Amino acid sequence: MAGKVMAMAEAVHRFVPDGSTVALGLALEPLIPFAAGHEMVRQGRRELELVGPISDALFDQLIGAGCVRQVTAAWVGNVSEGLGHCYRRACEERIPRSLEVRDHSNFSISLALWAAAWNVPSLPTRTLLGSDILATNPGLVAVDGLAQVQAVRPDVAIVHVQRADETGRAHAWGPLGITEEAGLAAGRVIVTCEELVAPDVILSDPNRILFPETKVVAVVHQPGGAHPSPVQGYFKRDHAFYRDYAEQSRSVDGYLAWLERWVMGVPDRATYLQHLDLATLRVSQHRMSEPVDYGFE
Amino acid sequence: MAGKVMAMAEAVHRFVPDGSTVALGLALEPLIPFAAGHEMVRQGRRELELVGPISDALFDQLIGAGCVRQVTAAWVGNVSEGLGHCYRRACEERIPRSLEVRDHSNFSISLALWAAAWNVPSLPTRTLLGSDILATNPGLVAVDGLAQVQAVRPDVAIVHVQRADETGRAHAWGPLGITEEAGLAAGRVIVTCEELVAPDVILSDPNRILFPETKVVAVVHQPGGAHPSPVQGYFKRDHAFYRDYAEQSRSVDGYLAWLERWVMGVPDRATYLQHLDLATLRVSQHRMSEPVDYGFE
Amino acid sequence: MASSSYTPQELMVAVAAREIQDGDLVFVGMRLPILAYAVARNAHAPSARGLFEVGLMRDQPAAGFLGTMGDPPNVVGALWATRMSNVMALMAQGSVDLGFIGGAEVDRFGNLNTSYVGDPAHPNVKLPGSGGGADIAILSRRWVTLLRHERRRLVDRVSFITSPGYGDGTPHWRKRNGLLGGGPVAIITTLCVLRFPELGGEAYLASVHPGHSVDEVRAETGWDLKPAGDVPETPPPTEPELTATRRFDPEGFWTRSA
Amino acid sequence: MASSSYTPQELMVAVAAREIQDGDLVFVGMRLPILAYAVARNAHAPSARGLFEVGLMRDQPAAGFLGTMGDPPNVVGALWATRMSNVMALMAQGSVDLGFIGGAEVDRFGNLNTSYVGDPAHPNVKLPGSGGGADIAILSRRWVTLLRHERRRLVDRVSFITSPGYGDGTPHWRKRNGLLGGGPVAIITTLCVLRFPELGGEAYLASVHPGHSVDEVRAETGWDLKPAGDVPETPPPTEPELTATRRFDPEGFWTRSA
Repeated sequence: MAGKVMAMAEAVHRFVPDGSTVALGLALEPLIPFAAGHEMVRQGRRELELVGPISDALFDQLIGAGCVRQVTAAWVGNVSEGLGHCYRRACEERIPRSLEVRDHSNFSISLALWAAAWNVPSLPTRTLLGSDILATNPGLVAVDGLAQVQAVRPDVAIVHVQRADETGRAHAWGPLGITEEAGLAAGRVIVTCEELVAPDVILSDPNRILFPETKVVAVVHQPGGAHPSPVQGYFKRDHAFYRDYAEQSRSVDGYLAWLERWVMGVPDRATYLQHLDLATLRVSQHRMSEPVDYGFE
Repeated sequence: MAGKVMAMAEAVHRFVPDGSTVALGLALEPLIPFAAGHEMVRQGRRELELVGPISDALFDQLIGAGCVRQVTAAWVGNVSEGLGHCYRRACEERIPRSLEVRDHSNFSISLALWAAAWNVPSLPTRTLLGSDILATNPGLVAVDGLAQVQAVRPDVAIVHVQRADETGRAHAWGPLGITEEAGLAAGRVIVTCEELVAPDVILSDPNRILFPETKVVAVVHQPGGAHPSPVQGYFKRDHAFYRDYAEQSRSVDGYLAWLERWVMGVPDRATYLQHLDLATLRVSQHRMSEPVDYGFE
Repeated sequence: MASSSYTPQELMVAVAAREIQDGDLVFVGMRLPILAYAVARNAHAPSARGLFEVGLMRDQPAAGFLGTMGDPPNVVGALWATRMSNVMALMAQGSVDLGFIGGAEVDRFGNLNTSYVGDPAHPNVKLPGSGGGADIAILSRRWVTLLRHERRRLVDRVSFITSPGYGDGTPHWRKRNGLLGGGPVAIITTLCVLRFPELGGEAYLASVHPGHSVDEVRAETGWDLKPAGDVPETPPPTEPELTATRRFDPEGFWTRSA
Repeated sequence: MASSSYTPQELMVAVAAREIQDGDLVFVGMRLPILAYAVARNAHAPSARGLFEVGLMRDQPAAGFLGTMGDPPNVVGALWATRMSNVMALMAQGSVDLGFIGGAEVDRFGNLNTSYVGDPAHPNVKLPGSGGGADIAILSRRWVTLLRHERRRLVDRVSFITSPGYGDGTPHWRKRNGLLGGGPVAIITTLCVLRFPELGGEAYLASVHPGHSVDEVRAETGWDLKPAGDVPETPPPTEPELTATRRFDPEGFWTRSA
């Protein structure tokens, strides 16, 4: 088996070509793979189709950088601050380019991914009835008193997790949102992780493994790769960083200055982290789970 | 909140009335709630509708005891031994009574429960196409090149788990089969457990909690309650016991003698366990999972 | 017990908390409703549970400040950490008693728009979208929205229904269109509380917050808002309500910003 | 390297193991195929992975005897312990290269009956049912069945298709009926190996096990079984194959019973 462990630049270069449909931010507010997103910006990725439930600032950043052709999501903005200014500019003024939006609700984007995971054209649901989302998204149809949600099949899902091994078997904990169905629906999965651990650690608890390793094509050891989003047991959410981004991104110039400082002007995530006060962001009080016994003899 | 912790006899008496649709054996071969099933027999439960994926001998025992009107399942027998003799007699000779069978595949019974969990009339799938299961089960319909699997909504799901707390928050590990969708689909859940533990133990790992506690109506502390099926970390599978049951149940008289010895002739599971060589069945070599850190500050 | 000094957001939190009944399963959402759940749980609704679409169930407020529902303090002590689709399953089964939805624009029939102002193909304003809003509006048994009271936000009819209330206001619109839940029961604004008739339909003015008048409210509302007889004053937050609010938002992140 | 002393089941395990190609994702199922996976993994298919509908993926055989796929030794070292529906998702996506299905009755077109002998409403024999058999037959890329060779088990046409092979044997029957996977490639019996033409259709006699003859096989088969030219002898199990089989079934639970 060819090695899956690689640098972020290589993972994005090899597995996120222009035009890819990319699922990101699948656990909602936590575990957002910002480092992977920033690498896409640095590599000048174009014509991406982004898929996610809500996006807490990362979609906004990618849209502002001109990487994105289409968004399929339930919500795009900045969760603690409100509007996504780049998203607004793209939709309202086509700055830096026009954007196609496929609106979903949180439930329906989950079902769209379950449809792809189970390889059926669509799944029915009672949500969306009476909503204009159903009337305007061509991937949603009302039939016989139910909404039919067409499958959404990402080319690649990118997930940030607490720990993984070299084959891509990943442990994540805390709320998982639509992570599991996105990974199963995607053609391939890129795992970025706080800790790259020995297989024994992961295999000691197979119930916590997110995806089959056969889906995972790249494993990137990227501590802090989810900042400013939180990572249970590792990092708090950096509320001030989100606020700062919201304020600066109100104008195009402000956004570009922000992008230069935090993305284009840094070669990688390790350098980015040097600009932060990591000590205040790190979780220092541990709360360990009670182990379980997998014994068999 | 009224207390949920109770004896098996009370749980079955209160929450499994005659005519109930009962989901059992949801993790397939492990964690089968035999103790709960035997209590149903002792209480003379009648007109039950059983729901499960495969059933490793428990459905056969309940059918032989005359408790069952209908079976909705993918497979009924004795996994390591083959045929279910009581099941055969009921279907072929109406002994002790006639039985209605709704055939499924493993995938389709899972989908039938997901349909109920999501409260939709049916879910589509690519399985069952070309199978006579699709032609003979009225809960399955071919539409537009897909099979539509109608929702199956158990009144009660009974699960055996390794540990639970007094509110019914349960940790189970090892393969889970269709446990999760059955619990969500069911009107209520009875949890039987090897260990009744403090809430702190369960809440130390909320990702491992199977169901919302709001579904759980009874918690029965029943060590050994899954014998002869295996319980990861606690009990091996008792292959010889399955073989013995298969042999004895070939005849009605043999089955009734078996039932008298292991079910009708014992008042409860504790007494049943006294007749076993528990020392050889118990898991003695522990293999603990690596803890994870839920810290936040 | 009423306090003389509180912000409009603190009053909204208290009013929202009072919508939570003891024993309710509450789809909490974000921002002020997170505080409302904490206040209710510490006061009149000790057995209310909170459900969060990120994939969490709780029976008590988190031990730390929450900037979002997915923040790590919300996971510690959770009764269930799971997938979103499982949380949505409970709501699709009709198990969620009350939901909260943040609104950008609401109309006289309780329909919310959080998607587009103007033509969706060429919007004047692109709002963030539904999130779980449409799901809550359609599937929860009853729901409440909170928003800043401005004439441009309380409109006669929204141009885009993200989260349906009572649709076009005709009788049984929700039932005719197959919507599972009962619909909105209150709109809590910075000036007042609007409510709906038992069977749904058009919102009426139910109470006005201290320091504001019926005339002011009507002037700031984009339709001919009907008062329900003599409009009472909204009871201000009690000291326990304020204490709880400030315990869970110690920096005033949600309740003391502009 | 062939051993002179082995049981029919040990030969079937060896033949089944040879169906597994290196790198395959194998839907393993129960009984002899569990041993076949172990043998293949230890011989020519070191990177074959096993998938179990109970909710497991593995890349090596379990360290202890398995009476069922859900036995605790199968969980230790598993690469994924999950829900059945997730395992089925992989198969529905076409990711399963090879599946094994245990058969009670098979017909000339490879259709399996594990449900009813006689009228389903009043069966002469009620068999256990599909389990995952129908799912494997329909969704895996190719599949193999194993059964005891008896005239009543290898029939012209099964009366009930639990797990479809090539249906009525007409060209493209599977495609016309929307079946995702490619269909059966071999029937391994206690007497011989049957195979199918490249595009499916009617099974032919591909090899006869040592000690048996074409005539015997044809006499024990319920249709006019065609041999493929000169029928070779099935290569007997090699010593490594037998050693591996006996390591994973030390008591002969699966391979030395009647």
